[in-house]
Amino acid sequence: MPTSSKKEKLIEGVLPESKAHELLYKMVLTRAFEENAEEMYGLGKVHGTMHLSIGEEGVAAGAGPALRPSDYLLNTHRGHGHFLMWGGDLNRMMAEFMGKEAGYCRGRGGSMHIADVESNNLGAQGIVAGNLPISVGVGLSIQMRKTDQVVLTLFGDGAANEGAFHESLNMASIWNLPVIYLCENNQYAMSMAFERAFRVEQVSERAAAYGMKGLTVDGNDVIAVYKAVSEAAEQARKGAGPTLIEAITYRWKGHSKSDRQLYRTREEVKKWMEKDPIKRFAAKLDVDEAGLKEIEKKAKEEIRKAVEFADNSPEPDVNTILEGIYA
Amino acid sequence: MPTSSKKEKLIEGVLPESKAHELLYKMVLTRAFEENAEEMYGLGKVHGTMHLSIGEEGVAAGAGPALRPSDYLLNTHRGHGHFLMWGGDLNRMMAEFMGKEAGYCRGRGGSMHIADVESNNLGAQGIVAGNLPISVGVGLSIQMRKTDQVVLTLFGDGAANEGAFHESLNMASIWNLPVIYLCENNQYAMSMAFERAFRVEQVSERAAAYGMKGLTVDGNDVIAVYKAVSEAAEQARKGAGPTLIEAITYRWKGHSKSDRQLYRTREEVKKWMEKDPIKRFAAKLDVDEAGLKEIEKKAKEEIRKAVEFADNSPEPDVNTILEGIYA
Amino acid sequence: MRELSYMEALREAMRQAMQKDDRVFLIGEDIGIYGGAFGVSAGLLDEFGPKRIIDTPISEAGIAGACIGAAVTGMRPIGEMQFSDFVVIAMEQLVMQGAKMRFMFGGKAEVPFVMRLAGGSGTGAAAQHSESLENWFVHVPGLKVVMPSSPYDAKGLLLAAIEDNNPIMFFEHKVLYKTKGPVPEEMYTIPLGQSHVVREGKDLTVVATSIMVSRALEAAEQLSKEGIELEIIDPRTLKPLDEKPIIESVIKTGKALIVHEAVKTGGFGGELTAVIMESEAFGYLDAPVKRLAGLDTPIPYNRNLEYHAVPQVENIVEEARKLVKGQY
Amino acid sequence: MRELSYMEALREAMRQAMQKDDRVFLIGEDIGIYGGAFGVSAGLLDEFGPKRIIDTPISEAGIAGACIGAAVTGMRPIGEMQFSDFVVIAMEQLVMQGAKMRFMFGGKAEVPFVMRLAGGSGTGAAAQHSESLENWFVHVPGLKVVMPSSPYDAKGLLLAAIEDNNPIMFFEHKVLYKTKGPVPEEMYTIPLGQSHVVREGKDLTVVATSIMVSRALEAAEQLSKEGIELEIIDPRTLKPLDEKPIIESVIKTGKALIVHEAVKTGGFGGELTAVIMESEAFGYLDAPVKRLAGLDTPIPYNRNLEYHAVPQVENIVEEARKLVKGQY
Ligand SMILES: Cc1ncc(C[n+]2csc(CCOP(=O)(O)OP(=O)(O)O)c2C)c(N)n1
Ligand SMILES: Cc1ncc(C[n+]2csc(CCOP(=O)(O)OP(=O)(O)O)c2C)c(N)n1
Ligand SMILES: [Mg+2]
Ligand SMILES: [Mg+2]
Repeated sequence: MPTSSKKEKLIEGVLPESKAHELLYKMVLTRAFEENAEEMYGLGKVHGTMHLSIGEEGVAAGAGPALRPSDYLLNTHRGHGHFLMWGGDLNRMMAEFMGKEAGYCRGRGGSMHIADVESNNLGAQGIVAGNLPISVGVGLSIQMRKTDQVVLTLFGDGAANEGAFHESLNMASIWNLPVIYLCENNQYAMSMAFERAFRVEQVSERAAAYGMKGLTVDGNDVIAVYKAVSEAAEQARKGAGPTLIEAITYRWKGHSKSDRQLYRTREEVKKWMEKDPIKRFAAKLDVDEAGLKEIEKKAKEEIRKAVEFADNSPEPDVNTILEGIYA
Repeated sequence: MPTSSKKEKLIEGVLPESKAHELLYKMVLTRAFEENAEEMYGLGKVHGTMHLSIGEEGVAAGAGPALRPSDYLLNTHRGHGHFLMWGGDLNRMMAEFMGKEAGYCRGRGGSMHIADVESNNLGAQGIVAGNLPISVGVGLSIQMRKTDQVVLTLFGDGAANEGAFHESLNMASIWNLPVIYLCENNQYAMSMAFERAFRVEQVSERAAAYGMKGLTVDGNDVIAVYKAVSEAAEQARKGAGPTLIEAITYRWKGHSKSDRQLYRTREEVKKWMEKDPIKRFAAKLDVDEAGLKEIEKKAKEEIRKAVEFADNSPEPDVNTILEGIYA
Repeated sequence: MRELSYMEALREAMRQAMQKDDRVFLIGEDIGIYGGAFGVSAGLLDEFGPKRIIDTPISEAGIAGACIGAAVTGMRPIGEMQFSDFVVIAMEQLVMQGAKMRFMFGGKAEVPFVMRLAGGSGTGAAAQHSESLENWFVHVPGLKVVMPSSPYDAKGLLLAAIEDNNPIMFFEHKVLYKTKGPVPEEMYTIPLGQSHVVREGKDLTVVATSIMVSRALEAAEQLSKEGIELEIIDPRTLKPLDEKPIIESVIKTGKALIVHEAVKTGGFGGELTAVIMESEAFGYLDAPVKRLAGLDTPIPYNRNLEYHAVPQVENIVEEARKLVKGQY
Repeated sequence: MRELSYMEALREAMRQAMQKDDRVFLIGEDIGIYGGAFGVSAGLLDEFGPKRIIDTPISEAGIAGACIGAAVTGMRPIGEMQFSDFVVIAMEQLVMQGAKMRFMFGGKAEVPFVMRLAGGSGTGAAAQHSESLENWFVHVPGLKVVMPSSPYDAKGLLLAAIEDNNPIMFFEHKVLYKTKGPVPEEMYTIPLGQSHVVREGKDLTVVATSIMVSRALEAAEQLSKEGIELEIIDPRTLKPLDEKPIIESVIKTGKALIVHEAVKTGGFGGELTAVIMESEAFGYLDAPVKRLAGLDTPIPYNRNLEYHAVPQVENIVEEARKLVKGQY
């Protein structure tokens, strides 16, 4: 989706440069959001739990721009980045995170359930693989309504061992549904290392069990993800059915708030921190350290303002507690 | 398992001839049981439903003798043959089928739940794929008790699209459990043709998704099934983990009592009736038509006596209705 | 009026809804050429084609997910669990996704689908094909639970369920499928959340659901000969429950018997007892509210045991008589 | 006596059971090196190794199946659902297989396993991580349902559950994990099916489960200052339910309030109401039995809404006071 009409430089021949810079900013913004989230959690300003995608921002940055505003998103518990890439408004997102009435879900959902049905963002997910069967229905609905939409369904490596994964991929495949299954393989499901939970080398090998196209890409390479999702979307729009894309990446932080990370070594984490998707994408765009600092500053300021917005938003009125359950 | 100690002729180099004749008899007995079952159903002598394996007897005949009495069986809804091959007593089986107190399950289970825990026969199954997760536990238990038992888990092609299939095979594979997954692919799940429900050619292709060995055999060829299950059992006993075996066969009768069979042609059924596993195995054993007639006569007589036994058995006492729920 | 079977009434409701609204479609196992395990959807494939009468692999979670995903993006699916028992595989989708989606998203999504489930015992189908699990769903905010007891109600309630903008669990009874009754040809709806006083009487309020309604009616005929007049109320929708007619009836009769097929312990009868207890009817109770329900056992295969595992007409007669005569 | 937290009491029960009996093992998600999402199994991997503390893939149906299959072949597994909500994925295995296996096989199988589930709200975990689903399982013949409310009960009930030869749903409460109380060092069991009179009082019987027991106790202290004395009973096992102490108490006080966290409609409170109603206590009731339970809503994320979605001490005080004063 070129963002300007005049001929613009394309990064790796596919992504308009201005769009790429926008993505870089959103990656930085995602990280700033999550760093701030962690801090607020530490200060007791938010409760519950949260799942940080720091280190994995490349996947969302590549996937989001490959799709159209009319497409659908089914997100995961680790989905702040995808939410922003899908065009989510930072203020309302922050308000939701802080449980405020101005939040996307009126403070009822929080980080794990944030959604924006109006923009076809069908929500984050608290149940591992819970979104996978739903994507069958979204795909069917697109097919029946005869639009050229697609649905992007995100999930982790751990989710690929739930029965729901199996039923969903099979149904999407036999019916040629326009679903893009994007597995963020960050190599752990909480404390469960990929090698302990799988006897295949790659999640994408499982596509064959459904006669589906499967491929693995470097999830820390924005352009690689962008290309894979674009291609899958094109196939899906043509009626050629679903694709299973596995994006290899790594989570820098603990699984959630209370993770002591005994299941991996500091060295392993350090090794992956050297493959920072933000630095990598910045380098590709010839943004130097000073340039990145500038962007970070801007992002942090936007975060600060969002916190201010959320802080000033009212709590939901207790008298509305039974609202929004039934239509 | 040779049944006599002196050197005996081996069919296809693997199966002792006397054992083979015993199997042939049991195949005929299975069919006689089911033909009689259908008749009794028509006469209102039994109620509920039943699932006939007529035309599929080769699978049970090949699988049963490949295992030991100390092994475990997890059967399906279409499991009369496996029950007999596992050494089930015809009288008590018939009594169960007729809901009598003398039945294996005191008349509580019926055809769909017939079990004999004492002989490690952990029961037929009313929930498609419901036995698959259980086999993980049986496998774990064998591993923890350090015996050289294995568990034979049966299921249909339709079951391979349940989420339970996925979770079970993955867990068995990553832990190297001694499970033999034997899929009876009779090409239909009720009215659902295999090609409509799968985008792979063979169920066994799915083994790869779990890093498991998978193979497809002719399910109407007793010896082929016997060899495959024997080999899988040997591997499992050695600690080499599970195998997925797909046995291709065909159900001659409707799915259950009320099936008008609009989903397939008479010609297709006829074509498969020409591949009768009983006739085929008889031919291999040089049993001619007259010989087969003789066997059938004997089987029918045994069935008649079993019906007599069951007819003379009392109904469960209504006062015992709350028995057997809790230990 | 023309008579239809319960099954035909359901089929007609689906046919008319599909004719009227392109967004309505059917999805489930063997609902196409097979016509459904009990024949409810027979003939619909011919009329609407495989794009609207969708046969699925054996994947109950997938069926539920298909309904949810299609519903939230503008369609109005009718899903089927071939036997209500199989809903155990779809619980995550129905309870964690379908039921809660609107709420979790701040009241901003609509998830209009109907899940039809063939429930109940009486066909010799044994422990895994005879469950009555409706109270599980009564316990789930976000779902509605409907249980028609007659062909007339079956059609009217199903049409109302299809029109409703919420996820609805629609429990049919296998043994009712062939029972007949008057059913108007035109489309009509019976509002969800409207109890039905099926029979008026002064001596005892009987609240019965699904197949127990006809059994209660039979019991009432017998007792009438003894001069005992039962008032029979069918809630029809268990959730939302229309309490008023029940409470008013108990105020009138001073006594109540609750009859359902599901296992007694933890069942809907407890809910009804509490609803009566917490209402103004409490002050009018001449006797304890009693529950007559399924025994605390899985359904046995044996015909005789199966019969005795759930309330039958003679049990209702006996319990009702005892209550009216003050023998409890 | 030595004090332990609820979590430590559970851990000690598991440790001692595993030391004593080789057949006992643990299976679940992240129970090994991670020590369980809430830390309940912390340290057990070091002591017993990965063959007895088995980390699984994210496959809840598989976990349940692993328990059932191992149990029926001679082991005594303790499974874990990381959050009780995730049991929605394991319903088929638990309800259709584990619960019914013995019955379907004519009373000839034993399926001794314990499924531990971390339930309840109060941690900001929102709608998919805060459920209280115990009444679903109360409604399933073949299962037992246990809900400890204190560290002492947690250890004694868990040891009893591990010794029991049936499948047991063992509901723990997340918010109780860190609460402390006296716990003997030696192994001891609290028989399943024994209600506990936690506090004696003459004015009102309060039947409370899980975390509501301590809230009821707090409420009782406050009301005591007003001269109102609550009698508090904790059933501890919801199934089988020990009705006698409850009935006797209601006969004494003439009034009952039932308090649970789970959603009111379709919940265990209805069952308890009916049990009281159907007992001889009916004749002694001076007031209707009342239920104070979770609102009919999924649990909201917002802290304040979450707080108000389930009964708190002040709600118990208020309801109890009203009942005692005849204001209902
Ligand atoms: C059905 C279910 N089981 C378990 C959990 C608890 N849980 C939340 S996230 C998670 C790990 C998920 O791993 P993966 O799918 O790889 O995603 P990641 O967290 O690595 O992004 C677990 C076990 C859950 N939320 N839902
Ligand atoms: C979970 C579940 N879904 C649906 C059914 C209904 N049903 C019983 S057998 C069957 C077909 C099974 O097909 P397959 O696994 O191929 O075995 P086959 O009957 O062909 O031997 C169906 C749909 C069931 N018993 N359980
Ligand atoms: Mg992961
Ligand atoms: Mg089949």
